[in-house]
Amino acid sequence: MVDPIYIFVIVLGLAFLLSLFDKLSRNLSLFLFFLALASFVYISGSWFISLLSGKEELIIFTAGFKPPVSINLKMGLIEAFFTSLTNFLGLLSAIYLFRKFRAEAVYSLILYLMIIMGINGLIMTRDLFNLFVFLEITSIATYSMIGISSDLKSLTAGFKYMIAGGIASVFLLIGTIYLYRSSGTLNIDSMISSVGLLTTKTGIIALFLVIIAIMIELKPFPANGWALDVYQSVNSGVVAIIASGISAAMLFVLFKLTPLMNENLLTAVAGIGLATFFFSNLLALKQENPKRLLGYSSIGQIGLIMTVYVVLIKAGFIRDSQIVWLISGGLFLNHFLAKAGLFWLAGIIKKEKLSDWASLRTSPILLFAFGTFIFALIGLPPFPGFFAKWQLVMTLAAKGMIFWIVIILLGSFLEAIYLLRWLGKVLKREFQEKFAIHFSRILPIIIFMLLILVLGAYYSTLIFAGNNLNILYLPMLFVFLLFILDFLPVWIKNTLTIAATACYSYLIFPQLAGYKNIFGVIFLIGGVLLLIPGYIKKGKRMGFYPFVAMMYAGLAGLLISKTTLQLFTSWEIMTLGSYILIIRGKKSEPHALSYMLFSVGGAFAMLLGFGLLFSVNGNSLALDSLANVSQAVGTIYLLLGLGFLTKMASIGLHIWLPGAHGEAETDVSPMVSAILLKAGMFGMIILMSAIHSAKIGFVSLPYSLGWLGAITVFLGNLMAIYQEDAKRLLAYSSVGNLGYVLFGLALMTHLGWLTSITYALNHFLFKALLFLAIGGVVMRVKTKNMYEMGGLIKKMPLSFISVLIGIIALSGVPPLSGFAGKWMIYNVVLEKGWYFQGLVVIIGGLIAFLYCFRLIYAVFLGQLKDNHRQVKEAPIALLIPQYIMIFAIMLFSVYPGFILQPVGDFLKELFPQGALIWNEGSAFTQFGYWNGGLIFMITGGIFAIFFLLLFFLNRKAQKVKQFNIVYAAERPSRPELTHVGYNFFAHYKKALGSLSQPYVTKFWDTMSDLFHSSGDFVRRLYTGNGQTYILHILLFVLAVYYITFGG
Amino acid sequence: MIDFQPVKILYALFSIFIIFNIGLLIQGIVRKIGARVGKRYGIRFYQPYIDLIKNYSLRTSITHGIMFYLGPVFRLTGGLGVFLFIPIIFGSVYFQNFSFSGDIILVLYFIFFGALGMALGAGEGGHPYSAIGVSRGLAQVTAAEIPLVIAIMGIAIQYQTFSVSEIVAAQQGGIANWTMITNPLLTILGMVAYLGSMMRSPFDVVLAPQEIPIGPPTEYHSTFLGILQTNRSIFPMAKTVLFVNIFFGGATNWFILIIKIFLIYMWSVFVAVVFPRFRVDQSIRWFYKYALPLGAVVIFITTLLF
Amino acid sequence: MDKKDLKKRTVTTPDGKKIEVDPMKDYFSQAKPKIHKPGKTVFEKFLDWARAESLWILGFGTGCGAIEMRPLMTPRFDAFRYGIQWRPTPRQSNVFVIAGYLSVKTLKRVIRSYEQMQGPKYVVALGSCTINGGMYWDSYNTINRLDYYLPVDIYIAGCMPRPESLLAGFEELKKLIKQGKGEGANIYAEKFDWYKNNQKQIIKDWDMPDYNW
Amino acid sequence: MKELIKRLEQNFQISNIVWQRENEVFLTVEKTDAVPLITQLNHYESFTHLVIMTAVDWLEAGKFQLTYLLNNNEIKADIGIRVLLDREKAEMKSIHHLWVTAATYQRELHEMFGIDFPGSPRVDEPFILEGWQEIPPYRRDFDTKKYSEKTYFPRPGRSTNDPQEYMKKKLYPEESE
Amino acid sequence: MLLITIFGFALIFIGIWGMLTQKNIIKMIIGFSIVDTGIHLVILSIGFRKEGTAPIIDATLSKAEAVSRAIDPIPSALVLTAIVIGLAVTALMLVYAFKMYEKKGSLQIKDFKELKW
Repeated sequence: MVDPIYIFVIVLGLAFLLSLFDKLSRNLSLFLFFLALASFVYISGSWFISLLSGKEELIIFTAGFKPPVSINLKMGLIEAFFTSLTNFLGLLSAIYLFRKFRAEAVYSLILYLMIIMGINGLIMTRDLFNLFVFLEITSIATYSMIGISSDLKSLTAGFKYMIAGGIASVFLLIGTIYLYRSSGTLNIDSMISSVGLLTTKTGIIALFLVIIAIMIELKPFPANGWALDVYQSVNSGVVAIIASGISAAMLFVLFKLTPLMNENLLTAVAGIGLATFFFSNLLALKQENPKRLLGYSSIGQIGLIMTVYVVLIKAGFIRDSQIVWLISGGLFLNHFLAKAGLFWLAGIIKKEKLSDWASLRTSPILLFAFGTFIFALIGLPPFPGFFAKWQLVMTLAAKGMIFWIVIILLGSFLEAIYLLRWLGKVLKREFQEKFAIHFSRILPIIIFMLLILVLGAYYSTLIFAGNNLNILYLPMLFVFLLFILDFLPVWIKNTLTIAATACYSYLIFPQLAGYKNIFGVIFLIGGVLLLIPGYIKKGKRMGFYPFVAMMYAGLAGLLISKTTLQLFTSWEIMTLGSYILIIRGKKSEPHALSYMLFSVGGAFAMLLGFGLLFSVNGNSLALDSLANVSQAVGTIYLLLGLGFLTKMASIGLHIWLPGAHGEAETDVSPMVSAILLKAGMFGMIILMSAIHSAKIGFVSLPYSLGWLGAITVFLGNLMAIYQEDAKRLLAYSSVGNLGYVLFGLALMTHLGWLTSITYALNHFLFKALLFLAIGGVVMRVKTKNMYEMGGLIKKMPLSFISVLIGIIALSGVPPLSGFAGKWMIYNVVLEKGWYFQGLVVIIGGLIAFLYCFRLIYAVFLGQLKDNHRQVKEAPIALLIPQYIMIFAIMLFSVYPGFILQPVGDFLKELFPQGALIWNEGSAFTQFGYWNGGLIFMITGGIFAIFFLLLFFLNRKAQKVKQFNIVYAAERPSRPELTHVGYNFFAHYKKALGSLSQPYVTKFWDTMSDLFHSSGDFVRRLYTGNGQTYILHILLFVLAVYYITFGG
Repeated sequence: MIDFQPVKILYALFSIFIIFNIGLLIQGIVRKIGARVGKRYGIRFYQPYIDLIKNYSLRTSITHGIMFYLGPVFRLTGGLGVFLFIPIIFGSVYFQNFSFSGDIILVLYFIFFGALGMALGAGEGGHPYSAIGVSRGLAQVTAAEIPLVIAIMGIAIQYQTFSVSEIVAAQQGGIANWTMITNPLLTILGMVAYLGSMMRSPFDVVLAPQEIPIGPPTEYHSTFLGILQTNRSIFPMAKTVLFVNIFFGGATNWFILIIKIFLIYMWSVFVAVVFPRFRVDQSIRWFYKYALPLGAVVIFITTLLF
Repeated sequence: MDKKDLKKRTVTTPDGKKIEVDPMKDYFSQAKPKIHKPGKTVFEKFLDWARAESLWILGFGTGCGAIEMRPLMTPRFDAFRYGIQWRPTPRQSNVFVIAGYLSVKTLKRVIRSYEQMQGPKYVVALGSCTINGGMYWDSYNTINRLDYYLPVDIYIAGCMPRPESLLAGFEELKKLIKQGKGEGANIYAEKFDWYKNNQKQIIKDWDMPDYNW
Repeated sequence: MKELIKRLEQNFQISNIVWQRENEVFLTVEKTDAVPLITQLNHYESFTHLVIMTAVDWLEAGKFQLTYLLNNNEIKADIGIRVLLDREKAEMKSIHHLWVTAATYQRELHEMFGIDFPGSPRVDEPFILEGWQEIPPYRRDFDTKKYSEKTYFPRPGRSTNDPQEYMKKKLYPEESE
Repeated sequence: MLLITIFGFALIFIGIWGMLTQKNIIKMIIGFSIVDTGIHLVILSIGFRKEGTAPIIDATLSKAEAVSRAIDPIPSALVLTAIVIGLAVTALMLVYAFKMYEKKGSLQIKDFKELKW
């Protein structure tokens, strides 16, 4: 085991030697340089490993004296961990900077080594003054490193940095000396043991000064303008060190000093961190420069880690207990790796605008790394940040610290906004030029990306400890496999995915019971069906299959999850997969963003809900505990409901849906519309089965959900009739349809649930059918505007039949299966006595006829356009699933009991009253009766008779062409002028007036404007003037002082 | 209730035959009455028969495509279906049609079957006027269905059943038991809905012969038109029978049924001659503005009373 | 109605292929009318009776004579009692009343509308103008003899004929139909080339298919 | 009204002033002056209504006489502007920018007389004569009877009577001898 | 030594005041140096003992007496380090000022506002 003191020895030695060796050969000095860095990694790494295996920690004494007289360094487990990390970062960043080092003078090598040494020292030292020295060493080396550059911007930034650092060191020095005066020692351990001596006023103020100096180094809001400038302008490799390495060291320093702090100071630190986290993210909203954006994000993350750590300690956790380690360590690692990686990426791309980063798409591996870092920062599974956030919320909730959770989630949401917007721009924007790729620059990024993935897996095992989760890991392994196999052509990957989904459903179906079977059918069998259209694509379709598999993995995970954690993880995995699927559409960027933001927002609401549940239910994660909540019932159910309703796109939360579903690719639209929406419903079923008589105030939750559902049906359908875009029309129709489902669930009766669940299945069938058929048409005619189509029945008769069956089933006209839903709605409304809600639902249902007709008319009937005269029928891969679904619809229409009976039997367990009574194919309620098969026969019989009759009578009828119409003795001139398609229901809009206005969209627009403009307003604080920044720092110190000690 | 026997098909055919003739005759008689009111001699009361025969006997026809065929078929199937799912004569074994296969909601939704099919056929014709007519028609039908839906809801609340037979049964025993007397507001609402569904003034902008030559069926001719005319004689009668059943105590024999059908039918005629035509957005707004609040009041009162 | 809409044009399909559209061929049926021989049975007699008793007139006021048709709907004349009524579209009408003079431009529309009616169909020509040009006999733009262009079943002379004579004319038409002589549609199909030749001779800018279905 | 004419005379060369009534006057102006004059009447003198625009074929003189009839609703007055154009290659500036309706008149005049109005919308499209191939029919050198007999299959046996002679003969047969 | 402490703090405040009010970068650096000096005085004043002696344990100062008589040696040691560091920082600042002037031709702090918001 090498003594860590050698790190300092090596650096000090090399500092002189390097410039000598450099005279001999640059390669030699570079070799020594990297050797040194590697040796640091080795030293700290070997210590870390041996300490892990139980070796005793090492205290290094200098100058032969024992503390407090001499300076001592400590190499404990945590120190070893931090030094390993930072040294590794140092090595990688040096590799990253290899080309720079080779080109520049040898001084930069020396300075670089000094920075790394300073960081090591900061972490290891146990002496306060020594801390100051190491801080100054690091800082001076960094200033010099920045100063080597001849770029004016980095010079300016460096100068501001120096001034700020100088002031911080002033405070540190004064604080240190007065601490020394109060406690008589400079050794931190001695101070901790004699903490009682620090209760004098001088001691407290001294401590405050030390802490505030460290805080300033950690860039608190608003005294952090200089840091942003540094992040923005300085070379990326160096910034990676500053943002990740030095910040890590300073965080560790703060961590070392926490035992000294009293309650007031702890609160102050937590508050500063929280404010920093929130405001950095708010201010970043309007940021257009990627590196400055990363700067804001870094500052925010540091604030978060600070807060979390301190809050946990305040909550009474031991400083190095496993839970604290898990949470703050997870957040820290997440930030450390992702931020360094992103800064490195920024150095490769070298673009000043977020949208110019689109050139990243030329390199799949870097794109993947970018995505990984972004998702890690947002806190999605399977990254450490997700698990840490989960554990954090659970822990804080258990301690009743709801306020902290709310602000942290709010800040995280703001962060998600700009990160996702960035990701969207990278994925979708045009780009002009490629960037140069050098192996030395990519290697560190890839290593960190892999590291973060491995850590994610490691964290998942930590958090999931105790659950047997092989079945959850299996699909994720497959996802990983698909990432590796992404270079294969589409048909192989498609076949693989279909096979895997089928196998997986075979695996988990035995575990499902009751209504979960229905969802199993929708999620998995439906999933297999909707993968078939994938064969229409040619080429490789990079980045599609892993995410499809991920979405299905998430959906399957929902089905088999037994704890809130499993549910939430699956939920987020599904969200992540579906986001990538949605954003693949041509014009999907803004819609995918709003989808994801609503999803993230909803997920945070759920997270909070689960946290509360965890706290009130005796720290139980079991999903079943949802049924017997003791306190805060309303809040928990409301939060969870909010989360699920977001995915279900209830009115008010629906604005993401039309764009997301409408702009998605041909085979993605049916997946997200027919399958993904049901995930929200699945969640609602879990929630609602837990609610039996929960009350919020005096309004019962199901009652309000009932109204919500009813209004959703009405408005969703109403908006659908005004759409010109066929796929958006279907998307709005989905909003309305899911309103039905919600209404049915809210009824909380046997029949209501039966309606809901069968309607969900039905919706899956007809909406997938419609989306596939319309998708096929759109694929052929290359437009989504219905008024640009028309007369396609002659060209695409099979698609026409699909749409015909689809709309009859959708509109609920007997004899097809949709009628079952309508019939049950009437019965259940009467049974429950919700007449007014019922009426709104039914009127909404009537409006559905309008868009149904418009869809089929404007696309397939009317006049065929000039340029569509040679359009071909949709590809067979699209038609096969359509006809399977038509078959299923027919089956369900003739034998409605086929589904209704088993679902009803299951529902009897939940709601024993009011089940359907079956008698020879007829269903009876206490009010009415209905026989699907018979109706089908009668209708079919009459239909067939008259059709044959008419056909016989007109057997000699002359077939004519499209312009052979009576046109008031004239002739039509052009098909596009003869086809009535645009603004088809203008009169309806006129009649309903203000009811047709998009109020919800306006509301969310205003909200978004509010956040963005307030962020934009506040960030004017950073004027760019170094002197103003000094003022900020001083005012900040004063303000914190007065707030902490009350003046 | 489920006792389907093949012989019922014969009974059903017989009642279709009767209602078909009633429909044609009532059309003729109403037009005759209208002429006499205007001091004209008017058509011969059997003129609808002749027109029908003539249309079936035309020698030529053209077709725009398969949906052009299916349109009238859908329409007639819709009309006949509505009729066949309603029990005609209370207490009669023979004239229950196929009402055992579904209740009043089936009838309510089957009304759309024809409308949708007709709309499709008209669309296949490719004529812009058809499309405009359909757009107006569907919009107005969905608005006019609002009072109908509410009325049926009210009926169901009042009698606690959706079964037409049971609703009729509950109204037996004198005029005092009719819904018309027991729940007059509900009946008014129902009759408003009836106006909306009869395609007569003021709600006949769908056809608008002078503006968009009779709207959806503008391209239909010969046999196609014949089928539509056949439907015109059955479908309104079927709807009227439904109203007789749910508001006016049903009928225990054909004679009473015919009288009641005639009287109810005349209601729409009376309104039609008094009120001029609504524009389509006016009629939609009318239903939302007056019929819907009236419906809410009716439901409220009905829940209070029953 | 622009003539250039009838010219061939090249359009780009969604796939980016160039295709040529010939509106005349692609948008209009080129089929010729067929002869539908009447049956010789009693049943046909019955059908003829029905056709005669249900005369649906195309509401197309071609000339000044249209003004004389309006009173037929009034209580004074009340043509409805004879089974006569007006329909707004040629598809559903059987009787085409040519109400007076026809300019070349109108004739074109008349031919189109006539051809869009379904057989058996009948033409009733009102006034001297349709017989020999009447007061427009020497006009540069008014046809002189309708029967050169359409098979006329009944001429009703006069300038203009009064509604009474119209009613008398319709009664004559009914008689003809009941006798099985109302076969104008078949005559038109039989002598189709002759009629077309005459029509094309005066309609110089013939811009429609030979038969407007 | 008289003052108005005086005002006009200051700016334009008006050759022939014909007073039909106190409030109706016809002026004959040069081809080049016509449109400016009309413009002034429209813009400054409140002659806001173009009543009609018509032409007369003076075959013998080899001229077309174009007449614009304008109306002022405020003072209830009409002014007719006459312009003489050469019959050969008759051409006149369009006034459709003043009145949209003028385009239709001009289209008709183009079709019936062959007077060209360059720049007038759709002036070349057929108006009521579709596919006309002869010289414009309102020109007096066009023989409409001959054209009709040649083209429209005249029915033989038609006799023509002068209404005055015919009625005299019919009502008072004794006097006519 | 209260006086020196006060004097030190006064220097610190003067220096900070200078840094805040002077627009010229050189003057700001001078302000920073004044602050540095002030701090050094403060540190020294902490360890100072009136009529104390140098903390060198030899014949004149026995080990036992050292605690009561000698001044605290640590602040003095610290000051040495602090002076060195202060020197380095000041020098670096001047280098920066030089380079910035080279680039922009100005020493006014408000001229260096390219990076903001």
